[in-house]
Formats: sequence, structure tokens, C-alpha cells
Amino acid sequence: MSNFSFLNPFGVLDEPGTYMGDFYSHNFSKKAKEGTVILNLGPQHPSTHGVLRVLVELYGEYVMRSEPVLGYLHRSHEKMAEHKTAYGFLPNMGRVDYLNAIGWNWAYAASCEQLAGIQVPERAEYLRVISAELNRISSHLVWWGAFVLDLGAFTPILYAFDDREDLCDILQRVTGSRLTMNYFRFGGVGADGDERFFRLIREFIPRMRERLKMYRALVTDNVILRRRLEGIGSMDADMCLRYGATGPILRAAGVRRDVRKAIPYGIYDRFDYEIPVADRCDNFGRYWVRVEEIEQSLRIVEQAVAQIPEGKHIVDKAPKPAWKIPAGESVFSVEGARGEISVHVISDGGKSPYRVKLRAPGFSNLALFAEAAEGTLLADAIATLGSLDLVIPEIDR
Amino acid sequence: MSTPEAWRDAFKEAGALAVTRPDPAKSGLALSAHMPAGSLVAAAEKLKAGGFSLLFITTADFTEGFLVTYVFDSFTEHLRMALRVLVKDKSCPEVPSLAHVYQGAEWHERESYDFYGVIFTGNPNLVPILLPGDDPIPPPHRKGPDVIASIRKLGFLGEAEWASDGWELAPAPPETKPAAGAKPAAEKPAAGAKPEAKPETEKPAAGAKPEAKPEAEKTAAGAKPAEAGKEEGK
Amino acid sequence: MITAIWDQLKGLYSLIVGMIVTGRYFFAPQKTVHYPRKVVDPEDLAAYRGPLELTRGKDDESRTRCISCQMCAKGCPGNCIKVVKGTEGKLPSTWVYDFSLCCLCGACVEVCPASAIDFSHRLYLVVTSREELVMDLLADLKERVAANPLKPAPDVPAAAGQKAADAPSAGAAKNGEV
Amino acid sequence: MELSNISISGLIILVIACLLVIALMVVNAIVMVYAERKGAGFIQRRPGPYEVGPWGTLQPVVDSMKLLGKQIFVPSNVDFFLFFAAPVLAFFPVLLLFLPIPFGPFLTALKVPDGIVLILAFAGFGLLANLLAGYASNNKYGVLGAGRAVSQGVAYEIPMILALLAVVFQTGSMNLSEIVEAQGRWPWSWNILCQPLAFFIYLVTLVAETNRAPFDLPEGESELTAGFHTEYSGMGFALFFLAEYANMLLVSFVCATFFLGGYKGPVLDGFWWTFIKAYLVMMFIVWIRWTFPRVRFDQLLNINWKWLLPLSILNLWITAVVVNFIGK
Repeated sequence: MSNFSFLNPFGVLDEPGTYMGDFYSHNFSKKAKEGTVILNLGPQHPSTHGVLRVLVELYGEYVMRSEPVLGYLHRSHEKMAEHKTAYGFLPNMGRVDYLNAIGWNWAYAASCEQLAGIQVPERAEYLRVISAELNRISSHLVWWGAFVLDLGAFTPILYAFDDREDLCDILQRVTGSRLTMNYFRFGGVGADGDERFFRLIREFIPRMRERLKMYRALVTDNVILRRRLEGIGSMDADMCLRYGATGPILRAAGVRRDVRKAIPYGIYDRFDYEIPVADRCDNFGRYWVRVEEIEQSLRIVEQAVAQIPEGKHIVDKAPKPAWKIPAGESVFSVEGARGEISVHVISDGGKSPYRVKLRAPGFSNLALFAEAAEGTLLADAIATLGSLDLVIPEIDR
Repeated sequence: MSTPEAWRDAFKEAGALAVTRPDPAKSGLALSAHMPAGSLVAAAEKLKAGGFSLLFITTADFTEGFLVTYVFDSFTEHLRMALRVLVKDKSCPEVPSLAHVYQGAEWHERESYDFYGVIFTGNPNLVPILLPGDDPIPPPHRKGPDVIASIRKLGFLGEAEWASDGWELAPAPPETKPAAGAKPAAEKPAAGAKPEAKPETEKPAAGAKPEAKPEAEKTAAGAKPAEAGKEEGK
Repeated sequence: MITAIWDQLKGLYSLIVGMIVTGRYFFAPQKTVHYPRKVVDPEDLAAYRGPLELTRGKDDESRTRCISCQMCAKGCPGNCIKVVKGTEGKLPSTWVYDFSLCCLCGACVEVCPASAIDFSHRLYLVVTSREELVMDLLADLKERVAANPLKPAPDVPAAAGQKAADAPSAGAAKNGEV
Repeated sequence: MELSNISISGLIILVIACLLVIALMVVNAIVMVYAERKGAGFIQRRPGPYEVGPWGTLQPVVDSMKLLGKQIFVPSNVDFFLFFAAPVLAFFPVLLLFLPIPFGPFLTALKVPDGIVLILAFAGFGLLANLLAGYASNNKYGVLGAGRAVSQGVAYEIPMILALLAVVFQTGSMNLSEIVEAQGRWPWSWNILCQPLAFFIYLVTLVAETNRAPFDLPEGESELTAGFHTEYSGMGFALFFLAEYANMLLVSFVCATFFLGGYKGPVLDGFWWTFIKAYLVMMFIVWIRWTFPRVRFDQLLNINWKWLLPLSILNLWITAVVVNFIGK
């Protein structure tokens, strides 16, 4: 036995090399029934977004049992946090989930601000809301294209990226990068939006609304897509509660829960927008909720751009790179594109934070895939996987 | 059942060691209850009945032991609460698993098992989730002997509303800690001494980690392998 | 039975609507920026974060403003800046920047008291080996100043100096905000 | 020319015809690959292949060079003979199917009284090739793809036959040349107007028969990575690719001869009309491919058994009644 005996308490791990396949497929096949096929979906598989591997036990085309295998993209952001300064960990936040970088920026920066009691100036709050909502729209667009690509339509992802290019150009003007944005600072934001930034946004909103009509005509009302999504992959409210699934999955199960309204942070309470909720509990419900959210985010950005005051974009004596988080503990939740992003910072007042726990919504959302995909067809299991809007770097951290 | 006071009494019945009220403005937690390992599952079932969902499990390494924090929140109205379990015995840390109450807990527990080696008895599939399963490495997130902090010194748990005698995480006596939030003076010399001390202990431990068996045995508890943590300090 | 047929017909109609949409886009203008033939318009690149560059001195163009205070080297999460203090006054003798480690976070640009560093807008940087990413910014500054000196006019934007032939490394004056 | 009393000159014509058809298939594959990638590009608002040759025209040629040059990788413990037989079996039978098609008034390689029976008989071969490819490549995805290919191919054969049968009923003869002769010069006298339902059913089945677009389940990328030809690289994959485009060309020619008036055109008859109509049908298939998501497998079979089959039988019955009473 390897000398790390305490790592193998129940003797679950057999000696490597005494079985076919690798450790996880062997561990998974122990409970396999007769006449079933163990299939590896991924990690190199066109429809797992990034490097997700799902072990699937097939009986013919029906998925009897499945188990996602994670860790192929584990970079250990939480361990890096214990070796970097609080300020130095901010760029990591853009890399944890590159589709919704601003959401993660907000969660970490606000968690440290909440602990240190730093107030953010008005203009910065508006810039935060604008960039977060634009980032949410771009994340939903990538999900929308990739999800319909999973179902076999090759063109819509190009139209979605067509719009997302405009969003990346807009966000690049303030954050400097298009994907892994490092925009937030403790006490405000990194750069102020200039006249061209706001003009581009004002031009983008009506154009996007026109495009949403086109998306509805091309995909949402398409009968093949409706048949592929309606009534498949049912996840009701109780299942979401048992697994801790949040975001569009929870809202598609009929629970009106959005962190922006449940735990009001920033200045979200100044804008009027609804939370799209559908109690369909199936793939189409999740699809509909996300497409509606794009519309609601457009409304928020519209109002924010109209009401933004003049002023500083960062507080005067903003913390410098060598800033230390005061001792204490803080949990802060943000409504990311995929669900509730929470950052739990424990600090001993030293140069680096003592422990940073990143709660990724995808991690809990993926956990309920095994139960939702039981007994469905392989094609439906792939559709359910796509409807969870998974971003693997966020799950593996 | 949705006010912190109601939940405080509920946890008291479930056999809590202590119930502390961290300052919500700074910590975002309305209530945190310290449970002995035995009564954790009972409290979780009570929370599930009250419509709470388990958001995540944070495990942190302190001198007193592993502090496993379960953070709950209700989906209907917001009340974020934490259940904390202190695991003192670091050689074989045992905590009962919540996988049968909240299926979502299974993955969070496997992650803590990966990073800290905390064994969750009753978890249906306790194999590494984020780290490679076939060549297990000693838990990477455990703190080295010189950087580890003490919960009682940090005092981030907030003042205890109600504490039974069995609870030993009460904040340390004030004279070694001038103010609750301020960084205790005792910490400074340790931090000052840290840069020089660590490189020597770091290098041999990291270098010898995989091959030498006895070496790994000795530092298994506190080893901080190099590959996970980047060489720190200028 | 009738409703089943009616559903099928509605379904077919939705298919036809989908076809019309893609048909219309068949004739719509293309959106691709065809790199060798078309270039991203520099106006959009004003905030683009390329590799670092030293800003031009106020009076003498080729003298950097850097006072080698090491603030940027300390603040950089990726440890990609090495500044060695020179002999004459506070000027650095060597300013080595490793672009392969840089995560473009902007901590150095914001923390520099002398605003000596800024992001270049070099979008079309191509290197063939990792060593080429380790840049000596002092030499780069001299070469850029030699390429298009701004001479006495301190802050006139150097739009005219745009070199179309090779990578349009913007020699323009530092953009607005720090 | 008649098959029964074959003579030396007849044999020579047949050999030349076969060579011409092989040339046609290869050139068509090159043209169709280019047309499909350009079409997809324009639909998705991007230029499509552009760099190789003027406007990217040499791109398919260079692609086939690459495929020729690629190493043929054979996975472990594979059924060697079947693994290599499958691509050959997929490509060559399609060659035979082009002979009875009347390209021009005199340009028919093999004047066979019942041309349609020959075509439909050999159409099943591609199906067999897919099955062998999936079965022999020792890959779970391949087996799943093969299973789907068989049930889809078999299912969509029947409505296809019934739809074509309706046209045969109407014109009274199985010989393709007579079918084209029976249609007039102008579009309103083509079969598409007197047999719209048969045309619609045939259109759906031809998309399904060649495993294209909404029905491309045997090689559904997002589920089965590449279905039956997962393990093929280099020439194996190239042959499957050629076979797919040859099948597409074949069914488009059959659609042109049956429903769009073959070589009869408004101005003057000739083989160019057949090609124009065939390529219009193919561009329509390409257009469908880049618009619709993929149908799930059981829905695919439901569409066929519950909707296409009854419709085609109904259409056949109506045609029979009409032809019987009006008496063609």
C-alpha cells in the first residue's frame, strides 16, 4: 500500500495497474449492471464545454447512470490566493470563469471591501452595474450559441458571437481585455468610461433588441428545437434545494430567487427590472429564462447609462497593491450568469489572505446532472448537460 | 422559523456547543452555530426542513484543528447561516457526511477531502474529485507549521451569544489580543520571522517529498508541497 | 387528429421562418475583419492592453521617467518586472520585462508614482520563441523615439506617425487616464 | 442502349460512360465541398475559404491532397478486412447508380427499361458500408453510429420508393427517359406541380437518406463525436466524404429527372438543365444543413413511420384513383 495510507481509509483504491481503464472508470464500473456499456463522454468531447469528462453507463441508447469526473482543469486558485497579496489575486478572478469575469471580480473585491468597510463612490457603482450586466449578456450569448450547437445547429453560434464581438469591444474600452477582465479594484473600478464607451452602449442596445427578435424566429420558435427541449431534463425546486443549484436552473424550477433582489448589493435596487421565472422545470424552461434575462439586463444597462452621475471612478486613498485585508471573515454573494457566486475570505491580517473559498455555481449545478439524466436518451443527456450552462474552469477552479 | 433567534434556539436543542453572532455588515453571516461532530446531521435535517439549502463547505486549517464551515441560505427569504465543526485530531480527521441529507454536499465534502484530508464518514463515493485519483498526493492546502494561525487569536467568530462549557473556541483572553479585530501583536514576530524560516524548511520538504518515505511520514501532517504553492516572497 | 395536423403545419411554418432568416443573412455583408487586408481600426485599440512600454520623457524624449523605486516590481503578481538602479541619478540601468509571465492586470501602471509605464497597443505582436518575450524596455523606448520622434511638440498625438507597413505599434501619446 | 444484346461498341460506350461518371463524381465532390463551405460561410456572415487560390477555389483540392497524404491509422484489435472494405463499399456502388440517369436526350449511359428499380436497389449499399464501418472500428461511438445508420436508412427507404412510385404511376413507365419526356418544357408542366406532396416527401427522405443536416444522427458530432467514421483518417475518411457527396449528387439528379423536368428547359433541352436543377437542389440541402438543429433519434423514426409513410401511401392511392379514372 502506498505510504499515504490515511488517504485511503476504506481500501477503496486498488493498486493501480491491476484493472483496465483508469482509476475513475474502474471505480465507476464496480457498480455496473449486466449488459450495459461504460462510455467516456470527454474529456476530449465536442459537447462538453471545456474539459469535462462524464462517465456514462448506457443500456442501448439510454443513460442508466452517470458520474462527471472533474479536475482536468484544476489550477488551484484557492491555494494561489494564500501566496499572493489581496491585490495580486484580483487578476485570478478574471481567469476563474472567463465568460463572467466581472461577476467574479465583483464577488472577490466586494468581499474584501465588506470586511475592510470600504465605501465605493457613486459613479463606480454605476460602472460596476453596467459592466456586470454587459458581461452577463455576453456570457448568455456564448451559452446560447454553444447550447444550440450541441443540439446540432451550426449557424446560431456565429450570430451569437457576432453580437458578442460588439460587447467585447465595449468592455475592452474600460477593462482593457476582452475575456479575462481585471476591472474591479478595492474601492472602485480600474478605469472610467469615456464618451465613446457610452455611445457604443447606446448604439448596442436597440441593435441587440432587433437581434433578439431574429434569435426567437430562428431558434426559439423552431419546432425541432422545441421537441428537443420540452419536457426533458426535469429539475424541480426540491432537487435544486438538495443540490444547492442556483441561478437560471433554480428560476426555471419556479423559485423566484435572484441574489440581486434577495441580497441587494451595489445599487441594483435603483433599477426596475423583473426576474424571469418559469415553472416548467425542463430544458426549455432554462432556455427561456436565460433568453429573457438578456432582455432584462439590457433594460438595466439602459437605465444605468441614463442615470450615471459624474464623479470619481475610485475612492481617493484606494488600497495600493501592498494592501493587507484586516483580520476577520467575510462571505459575499453575487448573481453571476450561471448562479450565485460566493467568495468566503478568512484573513489573519497578514500579507496574503489566510483562506479564500470560491463557491462556483457550476460546481453545484453539475452535481444534479447525474440525477436529472437518469433513464434519458444519450441525446437528451447531452441537451441537459448543455442547458446547465457549464464552464469547466469555474467548476474545477 | 426565519429569524436568527428562532434558529438559535433550534440549534441549542440540536445540541450546539455555542452560537455566535458575527457582525453581519462585515461578515455577511447572520448566525453561526458550533456543533459537535455528533449532532451535525440532526441540525442539517432541521435546516433542510426549514427550506434551507447548503451553498458550500469551507474547510480551513488552524492550530486548534480543521474548522469545517457549512454555509446555508434559504431560497425563499435571505438568511445566510453557518454551521461550524472543529476537528481537533489532524492525523485522522473524521466528520459525519451530510450526503444523505443534501446530495449536493457529496462533492463539496470530496473537495475538502482532497485539499485537507478530512474524511467524511458515510460519503457514498469518497474518492478525490479535483486532484488525480490514481496517484494521491498529501493534502496540498494544509498550512505549514510557521504560517498557521489560531482561531482564538484571530477572533473572527464574533461574540458568543450563548456558549456551553464544551466549547474551547472562545476568543483568547484579551491581554494577548488588544482588540477583537486588530491583528494580535503576537502574530507580528511570527510573520516577521516567516520569510527566513520558511525557505529552509520549505526546500528539503518539497525536494524530498515523493521519494523518501520516512521524510513524507514526518511532514505528512504539515507538508506544503512546492508545486501547488508558488515560491513566495521576493 | 386535427390538432395534431395543425401542430405539424405550424411546425413546418416555423421551419420555413428559420430558413428565411438564414437566407436573408446569406446576402448580408460579412463581419469578418480580414487581417492581412483589413486592420482593426486604431480608434478601438485606444484601451487595448498590449505588452508594456516606457512612456516618453517630458523634456528629453528618449529618457524614461522611471525613478527605479521598485514599486511596480513589488506589486506585480507575476514577478515579470526587473528594474536595476543605474549610476546617474535615479535612472534605471536595466529595465527587463518578461511578457510571457505578464497577466496584463495593470497593477504596475496604476502604482507607478512617476507614471513611467503604460500599455502599448501592439495587437499584432508575433514571436517565434519564448526568449523573445523577455523585452528590454529601455532599448525599446530608444528605438521608438528614434522611429518617430515627437520633437518639441510635447503632447500632439502622433496619428501621422502611424506606420502602416509593419505592425502599427502605436507611437501615439499616452492615452487619457493613468 | 439495350442491355440484352450487348455488342462491342455498346461495351465501349459503357466503359467510357463509367469513366465519365467517375470523373463527374470526383469533380462534383471538389465543387460541392467548395460550394458548401462558401455557402456556410456566407450564411454565417464570414467569407468562407479565401486564402488558397483565387477566392479559395483551390482549397478543396489542397484538402484532398492532405487527406491523401495523411497516415492511415488503424486502432488496435480491429476487424482488418471489414475496416478497409467499408470505405470502398461506400464509394464504388454509387458509381453504378449514375448510369440509368438521362443527362441529355441521347446522353443516357444505360437505357434500362426499369431504371428506378436499379437505383433504389443499389441505394441500400451505402447503408451497409456505414454499418460495417461502425461495427469494424472497435469503438463504442462507432457501434452507436452504425446502429442509428441502419435503422435510419431502412426507415427512410420506404417513403422514398412510394413517392417515386407515385410519379411512375402517373407517367405509366419506369424508364427514366420516358418520365422526363412526359414532362413539358415549362415549369408548370413539370411533375412538381401535379405531385407536390410526393415532391415534399421525396425532399425529406433524400435529406435523411444521405445522412444530412437535421437527420445527421449516424455521425452526430455533438453526441457521437463522429459516429461510424470516428476511427477513419486519411483516405478512409476521404472515401466516406466522397461517397456522401456522390450520394447527394445522385439523389439530386433523381429529384431533377422525376420532379423538375430532367433535361427539358424553357429555352432548349440539354444536359445543362439537369445539372442546373441538380445543383439547385443541392444548394437547398446545404441551406437546410446550416439552419436546423438535429432531430432526436426517436423523433426521426416517428416522423418517418407516423407521418411520411401514411402520407406517401395516401398520395399513391390518390394518384392511382386519378390515373385510373382519367385514364392517362
